[in-house]
Amino acid sequence: MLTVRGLTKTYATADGSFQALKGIDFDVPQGGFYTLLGESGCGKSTTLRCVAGLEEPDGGSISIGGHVVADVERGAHVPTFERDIGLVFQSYAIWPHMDVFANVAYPLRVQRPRVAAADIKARVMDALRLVGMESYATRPATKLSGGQQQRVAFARALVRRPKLLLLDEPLSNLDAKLREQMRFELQELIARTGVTTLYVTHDQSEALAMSDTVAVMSAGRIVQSGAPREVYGRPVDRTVANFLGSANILRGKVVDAQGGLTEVALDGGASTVQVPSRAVLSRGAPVDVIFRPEDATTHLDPVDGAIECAVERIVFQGGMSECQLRLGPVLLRTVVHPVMGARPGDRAWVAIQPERCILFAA
Amino acid sequence: MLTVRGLTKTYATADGSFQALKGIDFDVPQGGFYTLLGESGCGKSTTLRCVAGLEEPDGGSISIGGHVVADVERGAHVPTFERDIGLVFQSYAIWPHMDVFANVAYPLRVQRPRVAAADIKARVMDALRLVGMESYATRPATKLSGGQQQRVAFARALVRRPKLLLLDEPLSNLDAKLREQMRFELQELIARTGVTTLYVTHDQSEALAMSDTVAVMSAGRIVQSGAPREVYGRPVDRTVANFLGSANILRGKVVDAQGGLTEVALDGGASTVQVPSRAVLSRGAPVDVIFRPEDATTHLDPVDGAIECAVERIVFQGGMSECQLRLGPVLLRTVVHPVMGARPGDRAWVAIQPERCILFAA
Amino acid sequence: MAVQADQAPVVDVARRKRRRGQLGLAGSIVVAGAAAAAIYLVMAPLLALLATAFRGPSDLLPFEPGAHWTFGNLIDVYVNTSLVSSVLPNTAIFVAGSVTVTFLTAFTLAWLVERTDLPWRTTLFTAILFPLLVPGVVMAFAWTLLFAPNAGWINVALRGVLGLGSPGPINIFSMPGLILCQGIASVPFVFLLLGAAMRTMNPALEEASSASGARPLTTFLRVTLPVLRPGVLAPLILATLVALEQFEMPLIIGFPARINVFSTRIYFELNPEDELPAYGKAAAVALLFLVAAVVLLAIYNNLIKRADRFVTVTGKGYRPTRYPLGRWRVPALLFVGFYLAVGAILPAVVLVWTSFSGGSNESLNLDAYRALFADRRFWPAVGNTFLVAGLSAGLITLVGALLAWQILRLRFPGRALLDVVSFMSIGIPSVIAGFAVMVLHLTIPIGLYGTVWILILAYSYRLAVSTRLSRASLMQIHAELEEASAASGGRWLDTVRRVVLPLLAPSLMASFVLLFIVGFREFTIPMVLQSEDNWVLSVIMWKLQADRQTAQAAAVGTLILLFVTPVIFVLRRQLLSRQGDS
Amino acid sequence: QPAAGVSPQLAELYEKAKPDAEVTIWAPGAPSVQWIPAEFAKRFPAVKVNWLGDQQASSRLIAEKRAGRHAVDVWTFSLGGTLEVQKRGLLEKFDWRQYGAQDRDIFWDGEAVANHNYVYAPIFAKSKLTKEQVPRAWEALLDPQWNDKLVSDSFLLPRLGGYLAIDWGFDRTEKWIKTLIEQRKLLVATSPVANFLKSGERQLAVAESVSGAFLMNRDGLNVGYQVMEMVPATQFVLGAVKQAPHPNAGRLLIAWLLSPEAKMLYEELAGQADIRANSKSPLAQEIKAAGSKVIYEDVETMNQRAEYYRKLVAIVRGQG
Ligand SMILES: Nc1ncnc2c1ncn2[C@@H]1O[C@H](COP(=O)(O)OP(=O)(O)OP(=O)(O)O)[C@@H](O)[C@H]1O
Ligand SMILES: Nc1ncnc2c1ncn2[C@@H]1O[C@H](COP(=O)(O)OP(=O)(O)OP(=O)(O)O)[C@@H](O)[C@H]1O
Ligand SMILES: [Mg+2]
Ligand SMILES: [Mg+2]
Repeated sequence: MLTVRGLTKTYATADGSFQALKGIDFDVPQGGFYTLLGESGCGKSTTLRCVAGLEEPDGGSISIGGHVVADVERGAHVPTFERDIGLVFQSYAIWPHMDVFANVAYPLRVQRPRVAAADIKARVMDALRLVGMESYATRPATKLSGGQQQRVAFARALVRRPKLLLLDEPLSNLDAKLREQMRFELQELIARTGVTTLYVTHDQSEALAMSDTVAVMSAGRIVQSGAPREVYGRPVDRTVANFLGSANILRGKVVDAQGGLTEVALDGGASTVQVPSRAVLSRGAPVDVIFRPEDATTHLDPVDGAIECAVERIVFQGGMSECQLRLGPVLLRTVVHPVMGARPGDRAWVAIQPERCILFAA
Repeated sequence: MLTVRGLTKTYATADGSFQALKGIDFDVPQGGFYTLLGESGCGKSTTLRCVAGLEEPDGGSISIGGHVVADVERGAHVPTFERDIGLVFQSYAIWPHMDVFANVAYPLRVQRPRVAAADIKARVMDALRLVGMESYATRPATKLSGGQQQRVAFARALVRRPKLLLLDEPLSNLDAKLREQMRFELQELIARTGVTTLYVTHDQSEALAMSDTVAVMSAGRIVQSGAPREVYGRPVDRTVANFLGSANILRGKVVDAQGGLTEVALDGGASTVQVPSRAVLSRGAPVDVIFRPEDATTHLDPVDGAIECAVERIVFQGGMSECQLRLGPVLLRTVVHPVMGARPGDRAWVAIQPERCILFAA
Repeated sequence: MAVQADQAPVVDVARRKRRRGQLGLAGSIVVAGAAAAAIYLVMAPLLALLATAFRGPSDLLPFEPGAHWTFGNLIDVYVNTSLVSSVLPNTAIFVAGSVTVTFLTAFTLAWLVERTDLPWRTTLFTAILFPLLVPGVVMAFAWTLLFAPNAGWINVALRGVLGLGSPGPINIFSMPGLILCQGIASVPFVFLLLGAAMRTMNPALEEASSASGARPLTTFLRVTLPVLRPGVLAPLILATLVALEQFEMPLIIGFPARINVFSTRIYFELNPEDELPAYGKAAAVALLFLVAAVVLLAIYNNLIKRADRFVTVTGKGYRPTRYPLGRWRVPALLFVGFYLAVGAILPAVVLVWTSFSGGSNESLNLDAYRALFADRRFWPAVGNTFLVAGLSAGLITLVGALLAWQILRLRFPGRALLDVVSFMSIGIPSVIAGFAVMVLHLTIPIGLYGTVWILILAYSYRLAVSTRLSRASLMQIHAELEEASAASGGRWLDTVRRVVLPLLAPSLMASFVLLFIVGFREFTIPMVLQSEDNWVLSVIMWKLQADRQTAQAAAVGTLILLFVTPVIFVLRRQLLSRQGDS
Repeated sequence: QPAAGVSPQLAELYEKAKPDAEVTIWAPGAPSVQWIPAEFAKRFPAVKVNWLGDQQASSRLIAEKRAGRHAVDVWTFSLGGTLEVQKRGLLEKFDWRQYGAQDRDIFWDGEAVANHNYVYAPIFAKSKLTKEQVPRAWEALLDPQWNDKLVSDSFLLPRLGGYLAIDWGFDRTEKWIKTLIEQRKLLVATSPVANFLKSGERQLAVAESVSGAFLMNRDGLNVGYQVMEMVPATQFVLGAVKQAPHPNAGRLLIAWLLSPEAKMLYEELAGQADIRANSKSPLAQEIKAAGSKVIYEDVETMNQRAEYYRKLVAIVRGQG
């Protein structure tokens, strides 16, 4: 549906120029939900804006539903208003001089050939019903709460039934509670309409919860892309690992490596772990063993093969507690049941599930 | 240390008046960390601003460290600048026209009797060291990231060594990742200085993780206060239960009640549960049984006494997945390990831990 | 006027009003002083004016012995004269026409500079403000030289090209000529206001339209214009008031075409040529103006209120995207160039050339400057001009800023009234302000009449400029920045001195510079209040002109330009730096 | 010491005036007074002359008196322009005969004394017209050949009309002015007409004066004036202001300005002569030689003229 190839974009800035995109390639299949995830300034919005036609790329090509909308080499550039897209901004961009109905009706009203008024009315009400705002049709846009504005923005983006829906951090201006609620609503909505979606966010839990495919961007490049579980479970490097959820990092040395399993002696000499690894590492090479908090269990009694540490802090988080443990200079985080009666200073043993660890050359 | 009694406050608004505080009482002991938690508009900030002296209450009294700073009946009102407080805002309120040093030095510079310049220098550098910003002293305030601004705001609030530290949603403007990091830093810092703290937030996980005492506010009143685990585990009503983490609500009827245990037949006839309850309920009375996602286990095979439902959606969240299950009109949420191989539409059995359920008369 | 990126809605800031108790004694005195000054500077002249309208006979000063209460002035002015039959219709055509010209030009210019990738934008921004510096009399004189039907340079050139006979083809002495001249002269002011409005608009609103499938023109008509509406209509109303007030163009260009408008009518009542000024009648005419102004201001205030609400909070997604002009680049530059040529370059050239030649083609010399420097009135006038422009600009800026602060941040009875009073000042034409101050100080002689101090007082009624600018930037300054000072133990004066004023500095500077320019070229008020001891450059210029010393008058004009041109660069820096803050 | 050639009366006044050290004179415009300080200083070096030229001088004088400011010693203005000042009793009575004034020069019992005239005459640009091409009759200007060539000062045109109307009657004058403006496209200017003559925009300024031509030529314009068949002449007077800060110096200045020597200087340096009977002024001779009829401004016809003037102003301004 959406194909992006070799996309580059350089901005002229006060002090020279800045290459925001350094060659972006990706495909989103029909009906797919593709998320660009990355920290601020990595080029997510720029990519999305190139797809929308709001920025003109310096290189590469973009096609939507088989139509080439931008191809720098062939000098093709279809303006935004001729691209078959729906767009939702972080700032909602609800037009303050129109009421809810007029906002949503706008894409139909400017459509050529003209859409009959009765048709417009029906389709707008359908769209409003979709987002649960049908009773707000005559409300002025300035009298809406954040969540309501967000919904109107969706209705407006979807009322044309576009081929492609582009969302730029649509939830980041909302309260935590509302954000979570809207996340489900949004997902529901997209599932119901079956529209192909390109989603931009810097919130990893949004990306993991919603997407078919997550692409982690960094400094103008896609570093890794794949299904959420895959990217979460098999990050290609430390940065990705750390960006997607918290990661505990233990230093160690390779003791032995065979059959896809690498044996690592953790620094401090406490224990060794056998970790699956894709790369072949030479014996004695320093490595980082990375594991996620939920991939270890914490015990208050000695456990075979577990790492002994000191409890530093228990952070109560309602459903669970986070246990922070000190191991020399390293602070490990694990998840424990809130009823666990540990107190700061207690000894504790962390048992890692080696098969869920990830190994990187240090 | 801080004593608030019968605090009321009414705002004049365009259409009449609005009572933002309807009688607030609480005490914070020396060195305590007291959190006001509640949804937007419930009066948290108003309370904090009354304590700071930025708003004048209509009724009640406030004393800080034994000094009465406001007492409406006796007409006492100590202006803000004479109260011995430190204040950190959600917006940081770092003065953009000063550098980091000048920002932190300000409270000392306006102090009377004057503080010697050398003293100021030493104390500001101490404060900056405390927040790990000593190398940024000459950086202009506009060139700081959000987290750095936050740290400067703390240094500024603490440099006077105030008796009382007031924090109004200090973390809510930060990115998710940074927010978590700053949360620990902040807690560390407060522990180290031992200052008495009044904290305002609408983020339940912050409140649970940081406080000695959480007070849940709603519509200008404190609905419940206590240690985080107590408030989380024993909410006094549905609102509190729902506000602190997500809560599953099942309708049922009392079958039997004896010895602090109430037996409830859940609607739909599937099963009964025995729930501890404080109130004595008559047989046949309709009740709500409330349990938290983590207090139930989800099985893909029939389990004795478990409730049978249909999997509606599995939301991958990295460390764990949220399993949403349909039970007639109700959507239940449980926490499952991300590797659980359920798919939408599968049958599932939810086993509740009855002793962790809470009962409210419907 | 950039909107700060943090998401504090404007309402929230406005809602947080500080209690007066926090002010302390010093603070209360300062704040009350500012309020009193505002009332004195604005209300006193207004009341004097009202009284005058109802005192007669008209040629007596309102409180001179022999004067009494009467409706005679009103009857004379509104019942028996050509006011209704000719002045009002003429004024309507003139104002409507010139505001349209001003507006179309200013809007196009502002849009080109703020929203497109027009080359050399910063330089052009400065250049577009240039006509602000040129006194209206000089403009009119220059355009007469350029477009006079027989000998106007442009006409001569056109006749040469088109092979036509004299006179024509353009006759500046006509309603269209007058409209065009006034229209162009008012552009910079409106340009400034419109530019600010466009700068604060969230481009995502337009992008959303584009993404909805709307073509650029549709987007412009259905989104850009309506969203800008408050920001557009407000300058429109201000431009209307300015056009109503201006009388240099109608006098010099409109008079030969025998076009009488409101402002010239007041001027003639006050300068009847053969008799004493008809104070009462002038005040009676002015009353109508005030009513019109009050109505317009009421509308304006409404729009501004809505504009505050309209301020689109810009999240992180904000980026000032600019339309690529593409092949429209050259026409756009030509348009700007044409405006600059007519509005700035040619008048300046004519002015400088006249000052060196006396307007004849014989030889260029420094005679005019020599004569001018030898004129005993000249050097004191230079000093007076700087003194009066500087002090009044400073006074207005300070009082206006304090006033804006207390209106926004304090709750006290009469706040709304104070707001209206400070704002009313925009609706007072300077002829009336000068006249009212004169009446006031003739009625209560406290020894200021005839001194430079009376000029400073009279100039200082323009509070609205400062309150508006300060208010706009105070709204951007989160109240928490001030509260943080109090919570740090800062007293009110600490807060004002160390936090509020430094933060307001850019807009205070912009306000000061604008007012300085206005004060420097102010002509009406010092004409009305002139005496031996308070001549300023613009009055000298007028007198030299009236005494046929054209070259010397042009030399004064040239020097005024020279004195104020550096100031415009300061203004640009202030305005643009505030844009860059976001 | 006064310079040689100063009459004993003046010398005596000078002695009294010395302590005043300065004197201020107000006039309708700079040209008629700006020559005075230098010439006066040659004769009376101990007294410095300040001046102000302002068409609105009378309202300003009245306003300043009302505000309690007393800055003016000597008033010089047209008779009509002096009226409001005189009505308010701001001028001091004085017997000017002792300094050579004749009876016909004295107005209002000595509150004002006549000294020179402002003589109306059209001015033409010599580069475009010769004196012969300029008609000598006002009505000849109605000839269509003058289309788009005429200009006039908005202030002077109705005044000229006021004088002409005394001879012609109002209707004829009104028709004359209307025809000039509407058909001959006479340009009524509020800015100086000299600019229009200089730039070539117009060739002939209708309501102008001999002194105007004098000043324009001095400023480098090449213009001439034409003495018409009817010559309106405004009467300029001098008066001593009450409560003057320098009363003796004021009297000295007036007395000197009344002297034949000063009158000569007026004509030579400002182009303003006393043309009344017995005048030895060259201009007076020229007018006499041309056989023109002179219409003087005087107290008797003043009100009549002012009424005509007011009506004509409305026409000139387009309000008629
Ligand atoms: N118009 C522009 N001119 C110059 N630089 C720009 C422009 N737009 C973006 N950039 C720069 O390009 C880089 C990528 O910007 P982009 O907006 O795509 O980031 P992002 O990943 O969306 O970040 P965020 O999460 O903050 O929205 C940033 O460093 C930004 O500063
Ligand atoms: N100055 C004011 N004038 C009128 N109403 C006000 C004012 N300040 C606050 N309120 C109202 O009082 C109520 C409580 O406000 P407060 O700021 O204390 O809420 P909060 O709990 O801090 O909410 P939030 O989480 O949004 O900050 C709100 O309904 C608010 O609208
Ligand atoms: Mg972005
Ligand atoms: Mg709050």
